[in-house]
Amino acid sequence: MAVLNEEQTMLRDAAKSWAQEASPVSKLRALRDSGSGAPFDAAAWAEMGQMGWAGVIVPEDFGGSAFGYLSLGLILEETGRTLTASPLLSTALIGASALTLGGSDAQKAQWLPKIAEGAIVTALAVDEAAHHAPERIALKAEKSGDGYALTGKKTFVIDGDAADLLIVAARTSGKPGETAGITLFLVDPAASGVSRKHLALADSRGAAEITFSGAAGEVLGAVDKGWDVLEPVLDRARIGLSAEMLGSALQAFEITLDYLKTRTQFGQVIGTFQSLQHRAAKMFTDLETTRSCIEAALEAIDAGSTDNRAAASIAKCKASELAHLVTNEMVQMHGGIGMTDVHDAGLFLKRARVTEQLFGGAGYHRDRFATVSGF
Amino acid sequence: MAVLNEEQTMLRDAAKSWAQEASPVSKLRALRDSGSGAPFDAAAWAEMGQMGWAGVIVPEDFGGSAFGYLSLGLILEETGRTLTASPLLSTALIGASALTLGGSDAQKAQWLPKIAEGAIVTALAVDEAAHHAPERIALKAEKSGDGYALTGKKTFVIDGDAADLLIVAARTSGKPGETAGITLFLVDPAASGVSRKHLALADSRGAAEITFSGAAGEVLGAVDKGWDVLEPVLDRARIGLSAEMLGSALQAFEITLDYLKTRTQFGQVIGTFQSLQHRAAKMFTDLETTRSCIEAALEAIDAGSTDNRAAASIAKCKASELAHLVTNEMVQMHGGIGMTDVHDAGLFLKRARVTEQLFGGAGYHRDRFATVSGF
Amino acid sequence: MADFGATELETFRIEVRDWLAANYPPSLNAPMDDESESPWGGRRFNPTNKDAKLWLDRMAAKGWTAPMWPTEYGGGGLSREQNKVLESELRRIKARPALMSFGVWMLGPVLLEYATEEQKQKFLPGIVKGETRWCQGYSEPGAGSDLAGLQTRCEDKGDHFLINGQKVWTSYADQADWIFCLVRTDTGKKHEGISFVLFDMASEGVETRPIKLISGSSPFCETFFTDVKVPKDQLVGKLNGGWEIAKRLLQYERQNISAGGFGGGAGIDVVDAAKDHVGVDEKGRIADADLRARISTHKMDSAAFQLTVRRAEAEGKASKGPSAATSIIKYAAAKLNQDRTELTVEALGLQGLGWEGDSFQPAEIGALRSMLRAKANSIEGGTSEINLNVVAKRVLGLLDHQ
Amino acid sequence: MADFGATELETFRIEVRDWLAANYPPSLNAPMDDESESPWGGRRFNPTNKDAKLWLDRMAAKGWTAPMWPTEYGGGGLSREQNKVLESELRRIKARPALMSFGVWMLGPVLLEYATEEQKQKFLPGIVKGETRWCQGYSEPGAGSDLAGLQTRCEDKGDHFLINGQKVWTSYADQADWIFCLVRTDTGKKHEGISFVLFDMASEGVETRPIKLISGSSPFCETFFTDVKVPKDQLVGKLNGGWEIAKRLLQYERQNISAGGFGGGAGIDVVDAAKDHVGVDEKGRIADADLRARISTHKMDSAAFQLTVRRAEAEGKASKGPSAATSIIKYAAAKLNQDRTELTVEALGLQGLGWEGDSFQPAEIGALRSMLRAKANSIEGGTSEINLNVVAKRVLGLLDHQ
Repeated sequence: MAVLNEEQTMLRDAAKSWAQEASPVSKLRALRDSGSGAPFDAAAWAEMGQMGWAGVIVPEDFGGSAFGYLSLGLILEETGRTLTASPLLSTALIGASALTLGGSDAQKAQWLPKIAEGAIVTALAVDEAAHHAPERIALKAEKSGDGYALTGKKTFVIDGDAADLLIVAARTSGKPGETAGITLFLVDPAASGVSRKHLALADSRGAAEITFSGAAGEVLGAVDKGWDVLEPVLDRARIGLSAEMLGSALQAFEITLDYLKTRTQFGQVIGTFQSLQHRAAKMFTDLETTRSCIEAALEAIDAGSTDNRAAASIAKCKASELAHLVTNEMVQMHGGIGMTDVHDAGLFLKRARVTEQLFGGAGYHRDRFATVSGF
Repeated sequence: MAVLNEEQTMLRDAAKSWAQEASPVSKLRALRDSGSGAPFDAAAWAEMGQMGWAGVIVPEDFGGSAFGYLSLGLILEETGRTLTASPLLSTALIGASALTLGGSDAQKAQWLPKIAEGAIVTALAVDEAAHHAPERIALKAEKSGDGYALTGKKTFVIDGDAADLLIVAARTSGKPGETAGITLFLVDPAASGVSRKHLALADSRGAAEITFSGAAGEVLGAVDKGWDVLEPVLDRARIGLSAEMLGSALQAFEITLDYLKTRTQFGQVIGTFQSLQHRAAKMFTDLETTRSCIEAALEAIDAGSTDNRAAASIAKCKASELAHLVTNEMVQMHGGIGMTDVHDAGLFLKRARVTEQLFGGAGYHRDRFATVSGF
Repeated sequence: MADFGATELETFRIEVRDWLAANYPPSLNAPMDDESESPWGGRRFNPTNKDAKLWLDRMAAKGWTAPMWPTEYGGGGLSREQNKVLESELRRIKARPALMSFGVWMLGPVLLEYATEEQKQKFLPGIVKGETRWCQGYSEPGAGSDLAGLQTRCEDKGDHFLINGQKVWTSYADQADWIFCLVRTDTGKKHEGISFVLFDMASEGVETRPIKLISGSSPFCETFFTDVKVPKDQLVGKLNGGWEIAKRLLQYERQNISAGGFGGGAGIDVVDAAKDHVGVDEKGRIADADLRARISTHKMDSAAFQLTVRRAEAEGKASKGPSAATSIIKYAAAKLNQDRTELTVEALGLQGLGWEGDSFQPAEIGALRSMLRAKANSIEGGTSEINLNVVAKRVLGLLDHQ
Repeated sequence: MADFGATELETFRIEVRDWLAANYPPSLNAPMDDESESPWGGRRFNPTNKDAKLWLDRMAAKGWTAPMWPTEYGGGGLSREQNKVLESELRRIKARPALMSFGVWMLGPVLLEYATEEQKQKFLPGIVKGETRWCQGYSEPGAGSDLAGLQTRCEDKGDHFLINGQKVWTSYADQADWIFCLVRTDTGKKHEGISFVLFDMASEGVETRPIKLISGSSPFCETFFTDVKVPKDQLVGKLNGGWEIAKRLLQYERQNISAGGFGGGAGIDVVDAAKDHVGVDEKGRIADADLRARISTHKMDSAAFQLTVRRAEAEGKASKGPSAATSIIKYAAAKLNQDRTELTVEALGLQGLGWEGDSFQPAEIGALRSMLRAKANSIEGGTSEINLNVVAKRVLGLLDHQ
């Protein structure tokens, strides 16, 4: 755990007790079993908003607390522990980042206060296929009157079905694969020309496929220069998601560790078996080194670092590998009970697999890290 | 172990007792410490020749026994167990394969009987740089009178310093990277225009850098079509080397297993520690599955299979990974004593690292296997 | 069994081929309508396509649902070589299996070895014909890998046994007609207090409750026995001698896994998934080099596994006693299937993480559920940890921790 | 130690910079002529380039060879912040270390904590000045990880101790002036029968024999003690109280590893090796995609390790007690250095497997020998297995096997 100031410690403690008491894993299970298809519990999100969590990185001028990314990461870690479904990542981190980094004064004034109070949900619509590839954007935006009309399809848009505001990466020039020629747009999902379809993913959260047929978009940032905002926003998303994944992995590990300490086989507590001890110690090693990468990345953003590409790729790569390992070990070390739906292991495993892929998996980030490192 | 016929069983048993009694690891150590730079013990090679091992794959018409590749693989495995330095691979397998697959009747009649009786050493000169890349041949062969003159450099030629006959892959047309335009040549290393330099590798065996300056070469096989012989010969080399590596890995494993059964720490035989037990069991798993691949590949050649590319890449990839793992574990499980030069662990580890690279490492063959499998 | 030479085998091959041409229902060439057509047999077997039942009956009449069992119990009486011919001909026409059966795979072999003549006559023909669907009553709640710690009580009540207790992980107990069940007949001993009994799942006092898995399906049940009366002639082998039978049966179960590995080639191939969803470069290589290298490793491991199964079989057949390689097969098979299904999901990207709905192909949803299901491969029928212990101790000769 | 504010620290930085400009011998900017210039100090220190000795003497005079030790024992008396400034200024001019010393890294800190005032006065200044080179007498033949099983006898002979026994893995014993040594003073107990003594390696009855390693070098010795007389005032701490001191010293040893990991950035960088020997594609990527992915993983692990060291330090400094992260550092450092050196050798191809001769660059031969040397990283100073046991038991609270 990073060295925290008093503010951060209080925030972390508040997040921990709220998550454990008001939003345990059973809440996600109930949401899933309700069959409502709701991507998160609206009442819980309202509580998070009241506690000020939606405005943690929003500048004070726009109603936020400007505590910074490390602070937001602490909350994401704690809500990650209990697999809390909420638009904290999509809105409080991604939406707030995109508007802060790319928005005009007017756009900031219009949207950031709403984000800060938890009044709206935002969603970033980037990918158009099953694998993360933000530079392969094909969705077209064409001049139409004094605005733009968007045509094309986005998929796996996290919280896309609940969003009140879409931030859409579209192509205004160039061709898929090029980073130049991408422009970000604000789109009202209720406007004509936008249709949304819920995607039921394994993690029981909300994702959507969104079709745009000449939908009106308002430019966010500079035309054709969207990459200059999109890439830093994606890096923040990767780092924030990694913090959430760290929390989930830590919780999965601790549940497993408890099981190792209580379950007996052949007259022995299974945690006394050395092969399991060493596997647990290696997981702990990965947890600690991954934490260091994530916290350092969050701190770097707060310190004003402008190029967080390498830090984000390290964080997301290691978080993905960690999530994969720990959830597999969680099931294996629990044995049969871990295979049953009544146990939480499956929920941790399914959420892990989805988060591993979101914003690029371990392989994607190994490649990206090498590229940004010049090899 | 494959199901053997009587002939093969006798051959295997003979190889085992000869290697254990006449050629233990201490022989390699003595060869190394002699400082002579000799790549192998000439007297031992003479004994191998007398036992008929040099002619195991040579057709009967040319003085061999034509027992086949599985039989030769059994001998290589047994000599691999004791790290026996000999030209068995370079001559009895590679030289005999190249002449059998590519030679004219006259060339076969001239060389195969000599190979079969162990009277000569042959060496295949392929690579020109530190990484195996047989299609990147640049060494030039140009028409000169009624023959060819070779100009260029080969390196890491196994047994190249002791060879009486060189089989040289040269370029007669096309450019490095193309498989067409390669031609194989027989070259007398004592002829003018050939100079050799010994390369002292970590495994204390013989390898040479060979410079050709207009050296005379006799075409083996068809001009520009050398790849059609070279690739199958290399695949046989890879499979044969894998058999040797399997033997070395098996011996390293068994020495380590013995140590686990006798060494005590904290009042316990260390082989009772479950984490070491599981690591040993995983090594055993890799040994068994690797053995299956190698034996199947040897049997496939004997059965007349013409395309052994995938089989060779599987065998060499898995043998390389196995050698790497087992020798690392050998040192680690032995602790400090395994780090000392008086223990054999270092000899197994150094030989492993060289053989891992020869004819392509694990990464090379992962790539090649995928390519030949169509992905 | 006759020892056929090559010519006789070819004659047999032609007979099989002709018979299949005449008897394999053409309607079965289509994909299954639904799960009901999975030919598990038994009282409840009622496939949508009735030809699935016809095919079972025709094969059973030849004894080819248990091809190598003796003809006196309804089996096919084929030699090993003939059976290979039969299997290859069935593969050639891509025939659906006529019968899937724990009776054939697990129970039958131990009955042939341990049962009385009366028991063989009573139970084996029903297995061959697919009339009786069997389930396995081994695991108990909380016992996990320590199978011999089982607690289900079986008391001798003079003219019958009385069984009380609870089993778990009973495959398809809610679908089965009969159960082969390990029970405790002596509470004073551990391994020597276990017996092997058979009884009807329709007996009074038997209750089953399906267990929902993380994959969403419920192939297993919790099974409860309350004062279940069992005739004494349904004890197999000696009283308190069930542990030997239990272990032998587990060997058959593992051999069954050896034959095909877990999961086999079912579902989307990982290479196809990668080519479709990741794309290929100008040389036809999977565009993601990192993923390609890992798929290559997996495909090699898969080949190595198949070659090891084949080698172990050949070595076993060469009568050198069971090959040491067999000891690693269950462990390797589990890891292989887990790698395969994980790689497939990864290659599909988020499209491989759909739970339900028409945005996902059934094969894509199947890939996810197979990956989740495969997590049990290293737990069921002996955990990988137990398998590694066994290799370390029995094969490598390492000692128990003191 | 003074608590400097930012301005004071900047003043200090300027002082250091000026002093270095005046005192760092320019000839040391060249690469070392030979191994003799490695500044281990001691009686035998006789570098080819005499400026190496001059640099040691100048730094020692400031106490900056042990910057944070108290000035009364010759140390620099610097605060943690000042020390960081000093280190950063030394890095800035790429200064060679003035002194490499087990005395500074390991012995000194425990003397400061456990020694008598007389002992501190006697031994610490010699360490700071690099006059006395120390070696560590811990491991014994056959003991391996079970350090406390040591057998070297130390008998109380009234006016002196008499030491008989054998040590092994004594780093540079053949070069050292004095030894800090664990000895058995009570044979009836294990941990409570160990004492910590210091003595001169020139004492009668001390013999050293270098051990040749698989890497070809001999940094360690076997060390034999036959009736070695040791004055009783050279016992540190209490009689039979040496185990506590031994453990504390190991902590300093591990912290020392924490600071830099094994091997550090020495030698050929793996990326450079790969670019030179494997080549790059049209986008500047290492042409072997498989190797590139593994190098990428390693470089990320390396970054993660450095960040973890930094975090553990920050957490420790924030006085929350030692960070749990410190427990994994030795294990992670060993693995990292082994990965780094193996990847470098692999990237060099067969050029990285040259043992000697002018066909190979010294750096290439060095890469091979570093790889071989690195195998010991997971053995020396506590094996990785022991480290994992410690994490499992002390940090994770798992119990010993019964």
